[in-house]
Amino acid sequence: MRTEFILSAAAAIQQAILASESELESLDREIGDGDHFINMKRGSAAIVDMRSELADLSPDAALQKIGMKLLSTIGGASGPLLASFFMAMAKTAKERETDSLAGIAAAFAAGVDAVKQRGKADVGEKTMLDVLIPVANRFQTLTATDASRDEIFAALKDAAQAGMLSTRDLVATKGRASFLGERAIGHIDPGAKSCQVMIATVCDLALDRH
Amino acid sequence: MRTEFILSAAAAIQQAILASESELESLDREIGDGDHFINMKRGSAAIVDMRSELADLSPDAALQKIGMKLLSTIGGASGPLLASFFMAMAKTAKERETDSLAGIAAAFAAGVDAVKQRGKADVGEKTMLDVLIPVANRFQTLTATDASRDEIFAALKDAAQAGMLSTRDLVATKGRASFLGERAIGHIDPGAKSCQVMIATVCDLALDRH
Amino acid sequence: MKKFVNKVDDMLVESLSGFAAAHRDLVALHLDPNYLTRAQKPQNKVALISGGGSGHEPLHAGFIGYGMLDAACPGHVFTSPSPDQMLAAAEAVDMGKGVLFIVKNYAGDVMNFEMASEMLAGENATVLTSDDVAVINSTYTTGRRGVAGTVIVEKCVGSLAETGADLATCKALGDKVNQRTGSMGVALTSCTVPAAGRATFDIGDNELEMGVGIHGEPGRRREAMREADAIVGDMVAAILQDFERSDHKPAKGQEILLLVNGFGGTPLMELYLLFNSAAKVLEGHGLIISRSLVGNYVTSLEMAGASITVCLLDDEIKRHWDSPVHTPALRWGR
Amino acid sequence: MKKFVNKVDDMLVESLSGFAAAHRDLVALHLDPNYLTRAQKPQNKVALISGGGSGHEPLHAGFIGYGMLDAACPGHVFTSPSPDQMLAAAEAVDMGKGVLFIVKNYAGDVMNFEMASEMLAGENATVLTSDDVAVINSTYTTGRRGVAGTVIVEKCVGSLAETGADLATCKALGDKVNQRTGSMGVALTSCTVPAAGRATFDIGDNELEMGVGIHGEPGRRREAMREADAIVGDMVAAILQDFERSDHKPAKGQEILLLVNGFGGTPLMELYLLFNSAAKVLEGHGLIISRSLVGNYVTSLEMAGASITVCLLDDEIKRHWDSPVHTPALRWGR
Ligand SMILES: Nc1ncnc2c1ncn2[C@@H]1O[C@H](COP(=O)(O)OP(=O)(O)O)[C@@H](O)[C@H]1O
Ligand SMILES: Nc1ncnc2c1ncn2[C@@H]1O[C@H](COP(=O)(O)OP(=O)(O)O)[C@@H](O)[C@H]1O
Ligand SMILES: [Mg+2]
Ligand SMILES: [Mg+2]
Ligand SMILES: [Mg+2]
Ligand SMILES: [Mg+2]
Repeated sequence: MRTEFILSAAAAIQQAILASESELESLDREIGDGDHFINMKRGSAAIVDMRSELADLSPDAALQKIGMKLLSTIGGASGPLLASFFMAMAKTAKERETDSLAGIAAAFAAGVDAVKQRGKADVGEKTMLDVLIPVANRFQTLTATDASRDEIFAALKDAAQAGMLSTRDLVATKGRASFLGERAIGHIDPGAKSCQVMIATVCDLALDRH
Repeated sequence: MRTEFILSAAAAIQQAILASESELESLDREIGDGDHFINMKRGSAAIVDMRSELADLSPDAALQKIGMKLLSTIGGASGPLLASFFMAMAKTAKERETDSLAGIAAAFAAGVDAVKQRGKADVGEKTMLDVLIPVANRFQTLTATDASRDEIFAALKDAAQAGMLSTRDLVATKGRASFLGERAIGHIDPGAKSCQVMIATVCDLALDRH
Repeated sequence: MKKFVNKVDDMLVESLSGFAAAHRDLVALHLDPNYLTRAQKPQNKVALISGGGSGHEPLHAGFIGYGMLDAACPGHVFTSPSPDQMLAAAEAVDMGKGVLFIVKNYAGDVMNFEMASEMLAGENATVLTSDDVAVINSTYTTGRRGVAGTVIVEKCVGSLAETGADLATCKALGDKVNQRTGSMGVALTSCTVPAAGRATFDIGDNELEMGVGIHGEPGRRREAMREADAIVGDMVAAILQDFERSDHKPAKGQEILLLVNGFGGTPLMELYLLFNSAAKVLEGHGLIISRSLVGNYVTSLEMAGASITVCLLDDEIKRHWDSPVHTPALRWGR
Repeated sequence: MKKFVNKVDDMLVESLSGFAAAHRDLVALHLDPNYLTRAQKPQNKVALISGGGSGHEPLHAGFIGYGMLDAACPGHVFTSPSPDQMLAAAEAVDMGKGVLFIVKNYAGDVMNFEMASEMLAGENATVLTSDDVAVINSTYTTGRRGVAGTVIVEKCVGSLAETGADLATCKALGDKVNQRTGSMGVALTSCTVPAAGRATFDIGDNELEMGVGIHGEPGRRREAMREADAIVGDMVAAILQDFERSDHKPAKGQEILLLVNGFGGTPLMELYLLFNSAAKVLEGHGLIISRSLVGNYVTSLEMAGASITVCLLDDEIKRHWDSPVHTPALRWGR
């Protein structure tokens, strides 16, 4: 993983979030408080704005800085969760190599673990973790096989998509949608959707760069 | 004038006010505060409700009681004005005969004078006085001629109608519509309208009773 | 219309009953005729009575108590109360030093209080408040409307009355505060009178009513919605222009009380934003904001909108503004 | 969307600036990271810090001052503030006796305050408020939301902290008040988050949302509009049922604090009507309303609606509720 890729990913994510405005907004309006798009927009803009500060950093330092920045700009539930993700990923990236996809997968998994801890949540609770956990698992599994780069990223996109869709039929037990009980059924979780969008965007970028 | 007629008039006025709901309401919404219909409805209902108390009174005593009742039930601008009208009319009715139309016309004129004094207003200020003053004048003039009863009441209806319509093109200098300046032009004054409705109702009743 | 109401006809009395129950340490409710007094009757002071149509809460009943009113007469929503209420209230609170009526300048209020004043045996006087600069003053019309500045008048005269000042002195202070106070309001939405059941006026999604009255009366003009600073700029300009035409043009360094008053449906967040904007403009004119009040004090039911009020302070007004007050809606110093 | 705003992105800071200017005797604003503190730093007491998304004004900044909070951290509208704000606030107000965070129980607020707490060098603890009975409690979910009862927690703990009590004692009182407090809200209209520019939820002209959250989150159910007594009956029943399931079932004669809280767009007249209605139901259950508060304290921007909060008093809570408080939005006794 190179810092340059991180910066390109940040720019692409910002565009992808902006392109998902109406979907993210209406999902959080339906089962949350309607601010998830605004939060994600503010966060991704803040990262793109610090592009020049990040450019000269090592990938792990850049990830750490991104985490800190998200922590102080997003707020809400997604702020500390995404911040925890990046800071944990940074920590692993610093400790071990992330030149191989396996190394990146391990860092990603560490990030997801941090989200689980911070959110005291797991798969099946109708949160972003319903996307993050299956993707992390698939990423680690596939990088341990001889699957091609293309196969891996395509599979991650599929996993993200499936995870996102899986939240539709769940009752939420964490986050704001948990207050809704049965009424949350039939609605996709906004955080799951934004994570799926971000993961798909990064996968596409990685496939392009091939 | 007999108390029985006063009671019939009160009942007929209540019906006529109720039938004018949408017009009175929208006029006061346009150039006032929208409560004129409600005020008139409350006032006329209160009089009809005290019908049994009034039945045994002399006409002047009944008019006085009606005035007092309106004073404490209508409120707003129309309350003290209509109350002053009835109380002054009662006073004149007590002092002189009201068996002749000329006597009634004099009592009516005294009532209108009281409204002028209470409202510190005159004709041309876009108020109920633009109906009351011409009607009072016409009433006194005609009862001094040999015009027939039918002619007189028909003429009073016309005068009320003309007076009411005359308010449309006026700028208000009294009452709530005065705050509007030029913007009041094009709208009929709600108090003028309700007075016209009441006068027309009483005239119709008088013509019927003929 | 969606409102918390049982029967519309019972609304006023149920609301007054709730008010009296929630503040039973401060106020007492009397029904039929309806008026409210302090829970404990003070002694040997001029009795201050205000009143007006309901729907402007906390005005007036919310200002009953030490340092402000002795009684308030609530009319139906947006409809002046009637003289029997004022007479009963006056009888209940007169302490032998006379009664001062504080009345917002509307034809209905003026005439009803006037009749009460005429019928009242005891000594009495009236202060008419007329701070709304939206209506250009003119001698042959009804004159300006009384709006949010009424709170400042009630507070200052209330303070003075508490010192035992006589009726004429109290009236004089009320008139002075009124003359030194100007207000301007703007509405973004209409209110709905419960008994009417529909909005008092129609207003587009991108319109505002500049100079609106507190009953939803139309104002100076209907305008396109603009940013807050532009709206505030026009409101403050109207107030300052009005002062310019008066006997007390404010000099640079003049201390003022700035009141940003919500009409009921505007979030506090926006009221403070308006305060921020107004303060900047006024300070730009060399005025010094030495006292401030922000909140919903003279409302128009649930109307979205706000008014800006500027009172030109002097030592006397400042002293009476600062003195202790203990009412349901305004309290400090005790 | 019609709001008093210049640029939506500047709205929060402009509003905070206006708030700080209007109350400069009481509060000081610090920007970037954003937090507010008392104008004068007290000494030798536990520092109370609250915070949360903006749009609930006067909560929390309106409760900074003697007898209540030491600092507040405002997030974007309806969005939890971030840990850097809490850290800066804690650094500014810690007097060496530790910091108590008072946090409404929402995933976002909890996680952000939790991270601040972990990062903070000094001694600190957290009281989570969770008085909203609309959400049936359950151990494996996020639990109940913190709503209007938060004001009572902040007031009582604020009073205790002022006496010099230590951190653990302050936390214990906060937890106790929270446990003895239940709230239920109902919305008649939605609010509009300025940055979103459209209503958070759609609701019909004849519908209400029973159990709504203070961010416009859906509640227990969408219902047909009914008369106030019927709505209040259900709200109070929900609160009492919740107490029945708890460790402190109220006995007949139990004294309570009854808070009727407006969400921002409901006229005071209706809030008092709700108070009247709720008081009757509660007294019918043998409870004694010995303290009351009616007004807009924990709002949802301009949402029309209200919540009812019942706090089961004991001598300790009563004493701390009654003690002097001097903040922009709550003031008595000094
Ligand atoms: N405890 C949790 N664990 C994991 N994810 C969570 C948790 N709570 C909330 N989320 C995620 O956060 C998303 C909401 O984010 P956002 O709208 O930005 O914050 P908020 O809910 O504070 O308004 C939810 O859709 C969900 O995916
Ligand atoms: N000074 C006045 N003299 C005569 N009539 C007046 C005066 N002021 C108001 N009116 C009449 O009262 C009517 C309004 O009555 P109403 O709506 O019941 O009271 P309010 O204006 O207090 O709401 C006006 O349409 C006008 O005809
Ligand atoms: Mg959200
Ligand atoms: Mg009217
Ligand atoms: Mg009226
Ligand atoms: Mg949020």
